[in-house]
Amino acid sequence: MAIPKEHLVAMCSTMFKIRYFEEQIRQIYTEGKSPVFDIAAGTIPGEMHLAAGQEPVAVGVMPHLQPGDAITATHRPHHVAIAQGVDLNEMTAEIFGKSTGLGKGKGGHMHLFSTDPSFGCSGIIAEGMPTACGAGLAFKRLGQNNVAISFFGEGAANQGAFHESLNLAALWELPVVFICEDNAFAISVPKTASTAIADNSDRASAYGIPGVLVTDNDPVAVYEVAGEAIRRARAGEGPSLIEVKTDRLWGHFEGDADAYRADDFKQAMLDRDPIQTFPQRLVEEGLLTESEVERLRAEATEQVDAAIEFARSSPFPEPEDALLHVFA
Amino acid sequence: MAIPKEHLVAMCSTMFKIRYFEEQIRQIYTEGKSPVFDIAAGTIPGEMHLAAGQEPVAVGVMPHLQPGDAITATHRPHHVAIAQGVDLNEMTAEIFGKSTGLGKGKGGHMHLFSTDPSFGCSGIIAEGMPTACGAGLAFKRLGQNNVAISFFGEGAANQGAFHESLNLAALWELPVVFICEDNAFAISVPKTASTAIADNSDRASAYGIPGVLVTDNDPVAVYEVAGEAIRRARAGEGPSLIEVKTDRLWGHFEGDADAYRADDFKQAMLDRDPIQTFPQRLVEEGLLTESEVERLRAEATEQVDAAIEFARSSPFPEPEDALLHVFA
Amino acid sequence: MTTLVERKLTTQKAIAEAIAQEMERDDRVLVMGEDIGVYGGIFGATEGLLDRFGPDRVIDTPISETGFIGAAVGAALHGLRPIAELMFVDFFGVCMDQIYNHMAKIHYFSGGAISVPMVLTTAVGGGYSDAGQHSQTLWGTFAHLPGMKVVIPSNPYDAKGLMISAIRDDNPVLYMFHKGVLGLGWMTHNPRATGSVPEEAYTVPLGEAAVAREGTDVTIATVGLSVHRALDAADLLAGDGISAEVLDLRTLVPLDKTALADSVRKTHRLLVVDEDYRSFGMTAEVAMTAIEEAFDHLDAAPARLAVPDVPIPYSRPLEQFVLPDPESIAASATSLIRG
Amino acid sequence: MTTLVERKLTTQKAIAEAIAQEMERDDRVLVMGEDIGVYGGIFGATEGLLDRFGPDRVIDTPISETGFIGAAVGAALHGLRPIAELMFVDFFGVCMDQIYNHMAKIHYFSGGAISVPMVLTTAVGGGYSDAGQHSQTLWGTFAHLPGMKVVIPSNPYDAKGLMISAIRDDNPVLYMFHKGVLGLGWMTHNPRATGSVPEEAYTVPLGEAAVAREGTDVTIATVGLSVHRALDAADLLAGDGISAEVLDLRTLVPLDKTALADSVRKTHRLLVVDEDYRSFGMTAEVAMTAIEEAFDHLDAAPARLAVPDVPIPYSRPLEQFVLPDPESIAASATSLIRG
Ligand SMILES: Cc1ncc(C[n+]2csc(CCOP(=O)(O)OP(=O)(O)O)c2C)c(N)n1
Ligand SMILES: Cc1ncc(C[n+]2csc(CCOP(=O)(O)OP(=O)(O)O)c2C)c(N)n1
Ligand SMILES: [Mg+2]
Ligand SMILES: [Mg+2]
Repeated sequence: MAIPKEHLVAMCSTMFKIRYFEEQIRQIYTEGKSPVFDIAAGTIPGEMHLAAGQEPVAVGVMPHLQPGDAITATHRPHHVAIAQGVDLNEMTAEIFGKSTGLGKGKGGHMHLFSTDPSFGCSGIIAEGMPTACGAGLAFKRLGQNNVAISFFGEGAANQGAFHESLNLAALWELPVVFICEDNAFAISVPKTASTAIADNSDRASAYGIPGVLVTDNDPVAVYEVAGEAIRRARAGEGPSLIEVKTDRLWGHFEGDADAYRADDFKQAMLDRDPIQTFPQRLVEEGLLTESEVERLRAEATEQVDAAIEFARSSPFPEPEDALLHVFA
Repeated sequence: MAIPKEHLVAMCSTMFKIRYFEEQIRQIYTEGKSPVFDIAAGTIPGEMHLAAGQEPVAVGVMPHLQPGDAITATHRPHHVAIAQGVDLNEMTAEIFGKSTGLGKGKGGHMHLFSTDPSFGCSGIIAEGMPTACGAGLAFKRLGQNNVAISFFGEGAANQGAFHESLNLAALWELPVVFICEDNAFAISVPKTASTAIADNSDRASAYGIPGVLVTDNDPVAVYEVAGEAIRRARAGEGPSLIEVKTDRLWGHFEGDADAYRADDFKQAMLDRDPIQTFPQRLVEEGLLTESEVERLRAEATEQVDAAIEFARSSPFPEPEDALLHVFA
Repeated sequence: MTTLVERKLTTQKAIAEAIAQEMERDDRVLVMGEDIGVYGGIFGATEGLLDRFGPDRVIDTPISETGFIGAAVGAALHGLRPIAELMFVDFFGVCMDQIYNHMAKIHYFSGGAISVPMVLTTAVGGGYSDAGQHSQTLWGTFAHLPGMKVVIPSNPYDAKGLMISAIRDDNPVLYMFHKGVLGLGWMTHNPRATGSVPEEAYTVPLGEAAVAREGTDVTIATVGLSVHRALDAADLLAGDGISAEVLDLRTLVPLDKTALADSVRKTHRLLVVDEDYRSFGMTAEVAMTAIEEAFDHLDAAPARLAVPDVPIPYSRPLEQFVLPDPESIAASATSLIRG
Repeated sequence: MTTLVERKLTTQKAIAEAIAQEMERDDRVLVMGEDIGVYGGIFGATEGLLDRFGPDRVIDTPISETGFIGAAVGAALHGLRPIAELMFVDFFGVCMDQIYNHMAKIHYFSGGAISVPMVLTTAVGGGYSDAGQHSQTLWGTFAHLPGMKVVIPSNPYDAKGLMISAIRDDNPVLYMFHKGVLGLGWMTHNPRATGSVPEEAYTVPLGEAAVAREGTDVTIATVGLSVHRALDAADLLAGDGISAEVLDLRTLVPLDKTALADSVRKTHRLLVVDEDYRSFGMTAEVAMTAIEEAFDHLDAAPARLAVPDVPIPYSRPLEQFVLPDPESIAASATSLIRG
């Protein structure tokens, strides 16, 4: 492992931050929703897609990013946004629907937009991919040495926008890296019922670009593959497609009974949970001590708690503000 | 060549019919459009996409069809419709906008629909592909031993619907054959400026289905490849993707100055025009005599002339009929 | 007063039952869409169907709306009568071509020779903070484009009868169910989402509005969850001495102009309420229709209340501000009457 | 009376000139779309640009509308000011999600923090037998959905000024040019498609209607080619002693309510003419707006004339029957006035 220690530490600490964040949101999401669950009620209403288990995909990419790089993510965006360093206070406040949020409460958890770092997401499957191409086009045209990273689920790989985006990026040799988070399910539909082939990375050949499969839900494996793809993109060698086999530990959205996934499938995921295995490995390999791990965990907790406190104590927008910001 | 003689003869005679039809339409299209060209004027107004040069793709498929098989085609549909045996009188009358037309004058040349044989086309790029999947689904569900053939241009292969359709057909093992007519141009945009790889047949691997390239604009080559794909589909072995390198001899639509294609490119097409080379070859191989070829040509001419006469002498629909047929 | 114990169902169960009965009756009916199998539909419209009819007729699809809705069109052209589900209407942008250029136009293009007997079901509406890509109604968008019927049930009885009519119709029918009228356990409780539903199959004709509440002073015309809001508003108005008639349009295409005109001839005043965007949508169309059909009977210009022309915002106070509610409906009706 | 020789351009050349001048002025402007390079745009809107600005700024695309319009959105978010061309508006169904859920909403989702400065150009309209998938106007569809301005020039002068405004606007602007107003050599000759256009750059503000002809008896409000039809109708009406005012709305979003109300206050009668489908579209919206803004000044209910709710048919007699023309406009105006 020729990975600089600070990258390993950063990945580990970011994983802690993501997981703790998702756990907190999961908890807070239930506030005001009992004894009767009502999706419209509580501190955080609406749909909530959490990414616990998918941290490695996000944190493995992060150490390779440079200022000005752009990311587009999906309906399940928190892990990616946190890894990229989107302002945690503003992001959390947005999820709480507060006026201090990234979108002043207008966007919500599926519509987090930030300019610095450049982050965007969408609730429409695969539709973040074309905008990533556009970011890449702008970088190329403006002579910026930046890359755009597009995250999407394996379910998205059967949507037309996937195909159009891959072809466009390959054709125009855009600095874009496409990262498919394959958690084997699109809501209840298993990949075997949606995708005619086993691995989306094999679809790269339809565009003449590199396609790489990462079979382990492991930050280091992602780090290595993403590093090479980002290097290529930054060097003007064009886009790449990466598929990472990852795990969605919880339901598709909060409140999902998750009855469509077998118990042993779910148990197997818990058994290999990277939030346990990755720090363990760093300790085993002597890169971190147990107490350093605990410190990282504590720091992560502290930042997330502060962000949640910021969100909680922020005011709601004024109702009439709904009418603002349709046009610039 | 283990091809039954009657198939070769049928292919040849159908090619004559198609070419003569397209030539006649081309001629008639100019009626009422001089001295000043006005797309709205004349016997046949509107856009007109002719398929001269692409006959081999259509006729090579035809001998393998059985009653009940379905075809979807594109904005450039005549060659395919004629090869399938769509009623020539009604089709021609539709192109003339007459009440005796397939669609009583409502559809026009990009919207030819027939039930027996089952033919449909669309003016929207790649959007005939999903409906072909649906035909295949119906055949499968209803236990009909039929196949659906979807024709589309190489330009269509970069549209989302291509990807979704191929994946769906492969996933559900539908009896569908996808045939890409690669004439190297989408209006003025060369394939090299639209498609990240050289051959769309290579995209079949993204769906785990056979992909075959036919490099010659030759009915026999198409016949062989299409025969195997249709056999597979009919046998329940799933879909195939075929790309045929073919030639669009004329402009994208009538009136197109065609300035974007080099003179030598255009000359090379004329030099290898299958309407010359194919009958020649049949004569050389002793399968047809010169006089038999002439008889086929004459028969084709006669049928097309009769259809045009039918169309010319048919009445226009009553203006108020525009209000009919929105709902059944 | 009836002594029969009437069977009560939620709108969601009424829809699922209608589909099941038609699948039972007609082998050509099948259902396709995302999560409509094991999951039973995100909003339960296909609950129980997989178990009963198996995976050949209850088909989970990839997230390929153009692909599978187009496949439904193709299947409808070749002897089946498919029901395709677009999970949220908000996603129409990825597959609209199949819907409006193919599903809705092929019958016309063919000069009436070919029909496209299919139902496209879709969930609409907001009010639960699902933000700007999961909360729209968009029925105005579809009703504007020719060739598809547009059905919007507001209660369990209609939901079943309209669904059976839709499936039996030889035309493409867009069946838009508002999430708020379904009676889902995980949505805000809505007593009007449960009601008496006969067990046997029955139809509610497409193109007939229903008077949801009779009144004499003002007609409140609307669809979907806003029918419930209007009924609540009518209660408020009654307390204020105003007798409001609530007209549930039930289908926007065909639009029941007769019922609208009849109601307006009685009340002489019209308020059109809509959960779709205000401009270039339902409110102006219904208001103008009333003007065209019954101008001389109107004592005032029709009024309209709809979502202002802004995307649906996420945060609760913002979203509640843009949606019509009983109070704002009552206020609009009052000012229409009292000036 | 001026002695200056004024420069005449067709609308098509005025559009291409506007784009060229803005590309000259602002390096961030680029154009992308199908056949917009060597071909110069199927309708000539990008004529000459490839030679002048090269393939880095004039980019022919694959037939991937979701891909390249989405790329334009992404580029607009990252410092460019793209112009993307959707060849015919009829194709919106393959890419609407990028248009209405992304281009039009990102500014709102970001609470105003991020803007999407881009122009989406598209050809609209029929009348030349291009049938049901190549002849629609569909502006009602776009104007119904929040977050994008909708611009529809009817003449060369406006076309240039509106295009320059659109490019300089920090919002997404949908710029819809009717094929019939472009002055293309291969379309039916239209004298109004050629007119004086200043050489230097100038703007026509978005959101201001123009009185195309003054009159006192009736206001005919419309857009695009129907402005020309209305002007011809006004000639016919003048012969019949009726003085018609023709109001060219020019943009549907923003809609110039003031100009509409002003005109109606003068004429007391309104006829709205539209080449889009009649129901749930522009005619009802403009009519209701007039009612809301100037009810007391109306001597009669507003009337509307639009494409009936049928797909655009191919055959000439059928298509001519469904499109508004000077005669049908004059007849509608006459019956509005004389009953
Ligand atoms: C175009 C579109 N179709 C359907 C949906 C509904 N939907 C939301 S998430 C989801 C599953 C996505 O699966 P995947 O891409 O694998 O991402 P994951 O949820 O597993 O992270 C679906 C179908 C949508 N948002 N957009
Ligand atoms: C979705 C869509 N985009 C663009 C067009 C405009 N258009 C019509 S034909 C054509 C080129 C098609 O090229 P190809 O698929 O190669 O078919 P060919 O014309 O060569 O037969 C284009 C871009 C369209 N009809 N539909
Ligand atoms: Mg997934
Ligand atoms: Mg081609």
